[in-house]
Amino acid sequence: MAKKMPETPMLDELESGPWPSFVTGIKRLANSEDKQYADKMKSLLGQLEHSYETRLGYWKGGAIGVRGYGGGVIPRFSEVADKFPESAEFHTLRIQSPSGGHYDTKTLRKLCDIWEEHGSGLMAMHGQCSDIMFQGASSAQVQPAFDALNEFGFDMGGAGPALRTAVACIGMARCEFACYDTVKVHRRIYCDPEMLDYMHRPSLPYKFKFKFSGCANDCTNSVHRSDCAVIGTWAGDIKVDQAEFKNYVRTLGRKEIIDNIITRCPTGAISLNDDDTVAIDNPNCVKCMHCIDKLTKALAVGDKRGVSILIGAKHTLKITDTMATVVVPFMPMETDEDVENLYDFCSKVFEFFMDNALEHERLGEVIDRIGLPSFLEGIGVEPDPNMVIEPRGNPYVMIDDWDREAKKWFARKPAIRAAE
Amino acid sequence: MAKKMPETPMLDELESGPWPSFVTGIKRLANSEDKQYADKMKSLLGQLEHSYETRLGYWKGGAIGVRGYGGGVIPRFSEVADKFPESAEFHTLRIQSPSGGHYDTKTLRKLCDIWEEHGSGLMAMHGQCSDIMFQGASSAQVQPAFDALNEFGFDMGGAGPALRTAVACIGMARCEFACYDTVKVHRRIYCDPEMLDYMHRPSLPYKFKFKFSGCANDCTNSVHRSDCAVIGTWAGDIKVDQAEFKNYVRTLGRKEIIDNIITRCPTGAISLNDDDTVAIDNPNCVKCMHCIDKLTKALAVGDKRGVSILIGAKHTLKITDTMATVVVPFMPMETDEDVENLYDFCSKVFEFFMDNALEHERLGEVIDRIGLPSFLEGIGVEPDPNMVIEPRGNPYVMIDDWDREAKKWFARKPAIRAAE
Amino acid sequence: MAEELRKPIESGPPDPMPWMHPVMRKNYGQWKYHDILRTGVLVHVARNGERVYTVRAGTPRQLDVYAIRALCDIADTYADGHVRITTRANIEFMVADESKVAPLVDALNDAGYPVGGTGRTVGQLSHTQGWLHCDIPGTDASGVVKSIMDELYDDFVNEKMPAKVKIGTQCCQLNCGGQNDIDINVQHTRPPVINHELVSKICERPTVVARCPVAAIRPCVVNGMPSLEIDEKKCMCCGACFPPCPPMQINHPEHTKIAIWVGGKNSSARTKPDFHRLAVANLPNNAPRWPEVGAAVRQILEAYRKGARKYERMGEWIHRIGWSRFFEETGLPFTKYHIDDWRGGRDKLNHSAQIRL
Amino acid sequence: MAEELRKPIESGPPDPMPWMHPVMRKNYGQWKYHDILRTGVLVHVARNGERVYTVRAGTPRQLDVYAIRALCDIADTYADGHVRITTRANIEFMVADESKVAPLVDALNDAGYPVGGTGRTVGQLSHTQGWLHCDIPGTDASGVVKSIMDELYDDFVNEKMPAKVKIGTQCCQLNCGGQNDIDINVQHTRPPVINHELVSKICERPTVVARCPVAAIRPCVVNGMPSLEIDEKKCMCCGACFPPCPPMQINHPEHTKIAIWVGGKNSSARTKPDFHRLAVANLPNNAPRWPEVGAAVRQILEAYRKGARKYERMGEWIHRIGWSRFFEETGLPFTKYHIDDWRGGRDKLNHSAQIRL
Ligand code: SRM
Ligand code: SRM
Ligand code: SRM
Ligand code: SRM
Ligand code: SF4
Ligand code: SF4
Ligand code: SF4
Ligand code: SF4
Ligand code: SF4
Ligand code: SF4
Ligand code: SF4
Ligand code: SF4
Repeated sequence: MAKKMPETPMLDELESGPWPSFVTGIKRLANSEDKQYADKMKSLLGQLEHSYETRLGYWKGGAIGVRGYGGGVIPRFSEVADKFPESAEFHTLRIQSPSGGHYDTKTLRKLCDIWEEHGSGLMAMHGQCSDIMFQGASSAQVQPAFDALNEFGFDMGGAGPALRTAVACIGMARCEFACYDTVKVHRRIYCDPEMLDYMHRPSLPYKFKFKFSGCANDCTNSVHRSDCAVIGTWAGDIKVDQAEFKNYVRTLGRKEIIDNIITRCPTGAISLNDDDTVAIDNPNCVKCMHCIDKLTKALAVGDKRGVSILIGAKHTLKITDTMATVVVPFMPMETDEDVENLYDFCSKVFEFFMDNALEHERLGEVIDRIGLPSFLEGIGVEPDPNMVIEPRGNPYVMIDDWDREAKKWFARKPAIRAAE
Repeated sequence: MAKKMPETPMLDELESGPWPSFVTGIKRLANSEDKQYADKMKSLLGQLEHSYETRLGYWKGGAIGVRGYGGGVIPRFSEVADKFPESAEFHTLRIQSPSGGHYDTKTLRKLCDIWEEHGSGLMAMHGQCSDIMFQGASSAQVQPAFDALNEFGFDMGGAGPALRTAVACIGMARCEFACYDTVKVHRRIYCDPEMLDYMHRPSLPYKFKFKFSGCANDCTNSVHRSDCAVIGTWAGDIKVDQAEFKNYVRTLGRKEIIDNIITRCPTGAISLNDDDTVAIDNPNCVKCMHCIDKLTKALAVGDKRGVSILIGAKHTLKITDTMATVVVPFMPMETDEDVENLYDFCSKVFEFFMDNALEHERLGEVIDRIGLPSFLEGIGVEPDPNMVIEPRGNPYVMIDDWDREAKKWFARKPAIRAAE
Repeated sequence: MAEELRKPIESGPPDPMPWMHPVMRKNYGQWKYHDILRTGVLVHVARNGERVYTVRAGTPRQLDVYAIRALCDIADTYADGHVRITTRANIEFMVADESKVAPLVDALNDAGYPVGGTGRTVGQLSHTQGWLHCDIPGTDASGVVKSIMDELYDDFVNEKMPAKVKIGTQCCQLNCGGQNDIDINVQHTRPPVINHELVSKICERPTVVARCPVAAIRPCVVNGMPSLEIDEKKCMCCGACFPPCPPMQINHPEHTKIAIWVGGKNSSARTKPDFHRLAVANLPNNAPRWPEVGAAVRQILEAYRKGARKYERMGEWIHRIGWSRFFEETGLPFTKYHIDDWRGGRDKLNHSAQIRL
Repeated sequence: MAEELRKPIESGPPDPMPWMHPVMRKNYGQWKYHDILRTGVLVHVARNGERVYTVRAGTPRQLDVYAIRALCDIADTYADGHVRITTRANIEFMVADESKVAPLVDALNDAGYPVGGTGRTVGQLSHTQGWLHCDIPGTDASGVVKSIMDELYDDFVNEKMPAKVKIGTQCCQLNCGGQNDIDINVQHTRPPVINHELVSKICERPTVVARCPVAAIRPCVVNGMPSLEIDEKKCMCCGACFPPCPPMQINHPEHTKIAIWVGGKNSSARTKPDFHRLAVANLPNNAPRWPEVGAAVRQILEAYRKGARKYERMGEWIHRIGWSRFFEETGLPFTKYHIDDWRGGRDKLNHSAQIRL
C-alpha cells in the first residue's frame, strides 16, 4: 500500500531548465517503491514543498551519534512531523571523502549500495568541507549505516567543537603547479590518532578546519575558509624556459603578453626584454602564480618548495568575515622530516587553541582579541615582516623591551635568509 | 646693569652646521641690550639650556587673553621661574597670516617693529596652521601687542575649542593647477562674522580646522590635518595639448613617459598612442594630478572646476590618526553663488558639530562613533559611492528602509550626472 | 552481541592512490603543463609526454544513487572507470586516450549533465543545505543553485567571461558557501521575534547572549519565566542569535530577503584575496525560482563581461573602474546601507581626493 | 580710558592682494606651466607669456626680528620687495626679471640661508614648539629640526631624491607636525607616574579619565585625597593623558625615546594619501644633536634613494618592494612591536599567499 506522492507544484518548477535537477533525483528515490526509503522521500518532498510555500525551514537539531564517537552526525528532527511523518528523522552522516576527491566506480557503487540499504539514497558529493554527506538516515539507521561505511574503509568526519574534515586540492595527481604533496600532508595530519581524537570526540573550544592548497591559486579556498590554511609556495627563482616564452610572444603577440601578463604582476617583478625573452626580479616576486598560471609551458614554480601557513579564517559570526593571516611565511615541505615539522607546528597551534580560546571562539577570533604578537608568542614563532601588509600606524604600544626584541631580530636574520 | 648671558654649552652646539640656527637668532635678541626683551631672552636661553640638560620641558599653561576675545593666546608660565625669572611669563599670540602667505617688506618690517616694542622679538613664520606666532609676551604685553597688530590689520587666530586658523595654498597667485580661488574662498569663510565668532569666542565642542588646497596635490596637507579639507578638482576631461605632448615624448623619450607617467596612473586611465599622442579615459581618471603635474605644458586641469570636500581629519589622540573622508565629491566653485553654497554647507557642518559632538571630541571622532551614514543624514547630504573605497563587507546592518533609499538614488541619479 | 560492541576504525580520509586514474598515479608530481581543449575538457601533459584528459561535468551535488550509478556507467563505458569530485562539487572523468573524449562528452550531455566549468566560465554555484536539511535557513540552497544555474547554463558550458567567475549561495548569513566573485546571501530585515515560551524550555541562554555581536540581547523575565529580550535599536539583524537559540525567530516569509555581494576572491593570483562587498539587498525570497535574484546576477555578470579586461576577476574589475561606475554599469542603487558603519568601517571610506568625476 | 575699551577689529586673515608681487596679481588664475630652473628656483609662465621667478630659501622658522629685517633687506635689494611664507615655513622671493635670480641666490647664500627645497629634494622639516614653548613636549622641536637639517643640508640644496621627501618632527605623540614620508616622533616607554599631590589641586580629572584611549586611568583616593591611578597592564604609553593633566608625568629623561615612522603621504597624486608606519623606535632622546636619530633618518633615506624609482614617494617605494625588503635595505630590526594589535589591527596583517621569498 504505497504512500501517495505529494503534490509539489512549486518543486516541480525546479525540474524544468537545462541544469540537472535535484528534485528529479529525489523523486526517483520517492518513486522507488521497492526501497525502504521510498515513503520517507515522499514525505521529504512534502515537507520541502511546504517550506517553499511558507518560506520557512522546519528542521531542528538534537543529539544523535554513533558508538565510540562524539560527533559527525547532524541530527535533524522535523518540526512538522505531524504532517510529514516518514521523514520525521532525517539525519546526515558526514563521511570523509578520499583525499583529493578520487574514486573508482567500484567504490562509488559500493557506497550507493550501502546507502540504499541503510539510508535514503540521497548523498551530497561533497559538502563544503569535502565530506560525503549521507543525508536522511532515521535514528535507527545511523549506526548500521556508519558500520557498513566504516568497514568499507570510510571514516566519520567532523561536526561540533571539533577538528573538521579537511580538503586537499588535486595537487600532484594532475596539477603542474603543486608545490607540495597536498594528499600526503593532508593524510599525515588527518590519519594521526591524536588528531582523529580531536575530530571524533569534540573537545575543542570550537570548530577547527584545515585546507590544503598546492599553490597560491588556492583551489580549496583555504584563505577564507580554514583556521589553518596550508598553501604551497617556493623560495627563490621561477623556472624559465626562454624558448617557450618567446614562442608565447610569437603566437599570442606582444600586446597580449604586456597587457595581460606583464602589467598584471602585483609587484612589477616581471618584464619583457627587447628580444622577447622574459626578465624576472625574483626577490620581488610574491609567488602570486599569475604569470605561471597563464604561461604554463614557459614558466614554472621554483625548485625549493614548501608551504606558507595562514591562520584564522572564518565567516560572519561575531567579528565578521576574517581572512587567514600569514603565521609561517615559509616552511620547506619536501622531505618526510619537513612533514613532521608541520605536524609539530600544528600540535602547538592546537595546544594554544585549547588553552586560550573561549567557548565557541574560533582561532581567528582569539587572534583578533589578543593580537597577533601574543599569538606568535604563544606558539613560539618569531615575528616577521611578511606577516603584515604594513607595520602599526598608531603609537598605542608599550615598547618596554625593544632592545631585547631588536637583538632577537638581528640574531635570527641570517637564519631567515638561509631557510629560504 | 645688563644681566649676564647664561652658559649654554649644549645650545651652542646648535650654532654649528650649515642650516641657519634659531639659537643664533635668540642670542641676537638676548644681546640687544638696548631692547626691553634682552634679559627675558637671556633667561629664556637659560631655561632652554636647562631643558636640554635635563631632557624635560618646564612650561605650564594658564589663562591669558585679550579684551573681547576668548582665545588665541597660548599662555606659558615657567615652572622654573625661580632659576629663570625674566622669562617667567612667555605667552604666544597666534595671529592670522595673510591668506596664501604673501607679504611685502614694508608690512613685515612693521610687524617686527611692533613685536620689538611689545614682545620678545621672536616670531615663528608660520605655525602649522599658518598663524604668525608672536612668542614671548609677558602678561602685561599681551594686550598692547595685540592692539598694535590689530590696528595694523592683523587679527587673532584660533586656540582652544574654537574655529582654528586656516591655511590656503598659493593657488591662483602662481600655480597653474589651482582649480579654485583658494584665497577668495578662505577669506569668504574666515572673514565672516559668524565664523570669526566661532574663532574668537571658543564655544565649539572642540577645535575645528579648515585647509584650502587648490588641487589634489594638497600642498596644505589638508587630508591629514583638517576637520574640513576643501580640495580643488574638476569634472570631465583633462585638457590636452597634443603637440606639446609629442614634444615631451620626443625630448624625454618614450621609456621615460611609459615608466614614469603612463604606468603610474592609479586607474590605468592614461595611455600612449602609437603616434606618440596621448589618450585619456577621462571617466576613469580620478583627478590624481600626477600626469598633469609632470607634463605641465601638455596637460591641464579641465574647465568645469570645483572642489571635493573631505571631513574629519585629526591626529593621534584617542582614536589614532584619522584621515579626512569624502563628504562632497564635487561642488562647483567658479561663481560667487558657488562660494555661498560652500558657506552654507559649512554652516550645516558647524551646526551638526555643535549639536552632536561630545566635549573634546573632534568631528572625525564623531563620525567614527556614529558612522558616516548618520553624519550624512545629519547634514542633509545623500550617500554617494565616491564616498567609499568599497561598500560594506559585513551584513551587520538593518536595511529596513531599503526601498525608499533605493528610490531616492534613482531619483537623484540624473541630478548627479548633470552637476558634474 | 560482539557486533554491538564494534569499535569504529579511526582511519581518517581514505588513501586515494588505489582509486586514482593510473596515468595520474604514474605521473604523480611529474606534470609539466596543461591546456583547455574545449570548455570542460582539460589536457595535462607530463614531463615524459604522457597525457591525461579530464572532462568536467556539473551535477546537482545532492545526488540520488540512481544518478551516481548512471554516472558510473558512463565512466565505465566511455572513460577509464575513474572519476573525482572537485572542490566545487563538479564531477571529473579522466581518460588517457584522446579519442574517448568526444564520445564521453556526448554521453554526459545525453544524460543531462552539462560539460563545462573550466577556464573563463561561470563555475558551479557553491552549494549549501537550505530548507532541505539545515535547521536555520532563511532560504533554500539546492533550489537557488538550480534556478541560477539554469539562468547561467550558457556561461558554464561556454568560455565567455573575462576570467573565472565563482558564485556562492548562502541560505543564511553564516556563509557556509564561501566568499566568491558573487555571493548570494540571506539578509534579515527585522530583529528576531522571541518565542518566550520556547526560551524557557531551553538552556542555551548565556550562549546566545554572548553570541550577539552588538550586545543587543538581554536576559529578562516574562510571565515569571526567565526569557530574553532584544534591544531593537542595537540589533542589526545579523542572524547570529538564531543558530544557538531557535526561539529567536528571525526568519520570516516576507521580511527575510536576499542580498547579493560581489568582489570576493580566494586566490592570491595578481591581487590579494578579497572579501565580497554589498551590491544589492532587499531582493524577494521568491521561491521556487528566485527570478529577481537571477536577474540581478545576470545584470552584474553582463556589466562585468562587457567591462572587464581579460583575466580580471569581478573584484579586480570593480576596483579598476571604481564603485561609482559599478553602480552605474549595473544599474543598481547605492544607498546609505552600503556605507560600512560597523567596527573599523572608517577604513572603507574614501580618504583621498581621488574621485571619478 | 577710551583706549582701554578698544574693541578688537574682527578682520580675519588679511587680504594678500595688496602685498602680492605685481606679476602674480596681474596673472592671477592665468598661469600656464612652470619649470624648475635649478634647485630652489622656479619659473612660472602665464598664458600671456609673462614670467615670475621664485627663489625658495630655508629658515629656522623661529625668526628673530633681526633675521626678518635682513631677509627684507635682501628682498628690497635683490628682489622686488615681495616675499611669501610657504605652507612648510620656507621663505620665497619673487622676481619678474630673470637676471635678478643669480644675485638673489648669492645674497641669500651669503647671509646663511640655503636655497633649495623644490622638486625632488628633502624639504624643510616641519616644525613644532618643543621645549621652547610647549607645555607637554617629550623633546625639543627647533633643535631637532636644526640638527637633522644640518645632516640633510645637501639634500635640501640639491635635487638628489627620487621624489619630494617631506619629513616631520613631533615633540610628542600628538603630532602637531604632520604625517610625512618620514616622521620623527616621541615614544614613551613607561606608563605615566602620577604626582598625587598635584592631582588633588586640579580640576580636570573627569577629562583625563575620558581621554585615555584604553580606559587605563581610574579615579582613586590617596592619603584621603581624590587622585588617579593607572592600570599599567592596560596603559600603552600613548601620552594622551599628559596634555590635559600635568600631574600625569609621562616624560622622563631616560625613558622618553624617539621613534621614526615612514611612508606618510598627503597628496592624492598617483597613490592615495597614506599614514606613516612604525620604522624604528627606542632611539635615545639625545640632545643637543640627536645623532642616533639623524643616522637612522640617513639610513632610511639612503635605502630610499638607491631603491626607489623616479617620482616614487617613500611610501610608494616601500609598498612596491614590500616591508620585508624595507627592513633589509635599511638594516632596521623588525619586532613584535611593529605588528599592529590595536583596534582594527587585523586589517594590517598579510591575509594572502603573496610573500617575498
Ligand atoms: C579541479 C580543481 C581543484 C580540485 O582539487 O578539485 C581546480 C583545478 C584547476 N585550477 Fe583551480 N580548481 C578548482 C577550484 C578552484 C577554486 C575554488 C573554488 O572554485 O571554489 C579557486 C579559487 C577561486 C577564488 O579565487 O575565489 C581556484 C582558483 C584557480 C586559479 C586562480 C584564478 C584567478 O585568476 O584568480 C587558477 C589559475 C588560472 O585559472 O589560471 C586555477 C587553475 C587551476 C588549474 C588550471 C590547475 C591545473 O593546472 O590543473 C586546474 C584547471 C582549472 C580550470 O578549471 O580551468 N585555479 N580553483 C577545482 C575545480 C572546481 C570546479 O569544479 O569548478
Ligand atoms: C554542510 C555544510 C554546508 C554544505 O551543504 O556543504 C554546512 C552546514 C552547516 N553549517 Fe557551516 N557548513 C558547511 C561548511 C561551512 C563553511 C565552509 C567551509 O568550511 O569551507 C563555513 C565557512 C567557514 C567557517 O568555518 O567559518 C561554514 C560556516 C558556518 C558557521 C559560521 C562560523 C563562524 O564562526 O562565522 C556556522 C555557525 C556556527 O558555527 O555556529 C555554521 C553552521 C552550520 C550548521 C551546522 C548549522 C547550525 O549551526 O546548526 C549547518 C548544518 C547543515 C545541515 O543540516 O547539514 N557553518 N560552514 C558544510 C559542511 C559540509 C562538510 O562537512 O563537508
Ligand atoms: C609653495 C608650496 C605651496 C604654498 O602655498 O606654500 C608648494 C608649491 C608647489 N607644489 Fe606643493 N607646495 C608646497 C607644499 C606641498 C605639500 C605640503 C608640505 O610640504 O607640507 C605637499 C604634500 C606633501 C605630501 O604628500 O605629504 C605638496 C605636494 C605637491 C605635489 C605632490 C607630490 C607627490 O608626488 O606626492 C606636487 C606635484 C609635483 O611635485 O609634481 C606639488 C607641486 C607644487 C608646485 C609645482 C605647484 C606649482 O605648479 O606651482 C609648486 C612648486 C613645487 C616645488 O617645490 O617643487 N606639490 N606640496 C608649498 C611649499 C612647501 C615648502 O616650502 O617646501
Ligand atoms: C603651535 C603648533 C605647533 C607649531 O609649532 O606649529 C601647535 C602647538 C600645540 N598643539 Fe597642536 N599645534 C599646531 C598644529 C597642530 C596640528 C597641525 C595642523 O593643524 O595642521 C595638529 C594635527 C592635526 C589635528 O588638528 O589633529 C595638531 C594636533 C594637536 C593635538 C592632537 C589633536 C588630536 O585630536 O589628536 C593636540 C592635543 C589636543 O588637542 O588636546 C594639540 C595641542 C597643542 C598644544 C596646544 C599643546 C597643549 O595641548 O597644551 C600646543 C601648544 C604649543 C605652544 O606652546 O605653542 N595639537 N596641532 C601648531 C599651531 C600653529 C598655528 O596656530 O599656526
Ligand atoms: S591549488 Fe594550485 S596546486 Fe592545487 S589544484 Fe589548484 S592550481 Fe593546482
Ligand atoms: S608569480 Fe606573480 S608576483 Fe611572481 S613574477 Fe609572476 S606575476 Fe609577478
Ligand atoms: S595644492 Fe595644487 S593648486 Fe595649490 S599650490 Fe599645490 S599644486 Fe598648486
Ligand atoms: S590625473 Fe591621475 S588619474 Fe587622471 S589620467 Fe592623470 S595620472 Fe591618471
Ligand atoms: S548557510 Fe546557514 S542555512 Fe545554509 S547550510 Fe550554512 S548554516 Fe545552514
Ligand atoms: S540578530 Fe544579530 S544583532 Fe540582532 S539580536 Fe540577534 S545576534 Fe544580536
Ligand atoms: S607635538 Fe606635542 S609637544 Fe610638540 S608642539 Fe605639538 S603638542 Fe606640543
Ligand atoms: S599614557 Fe595613554 S594609555 Fe597610558 S594612561 Fe595615559 S592616556 Fe591612558
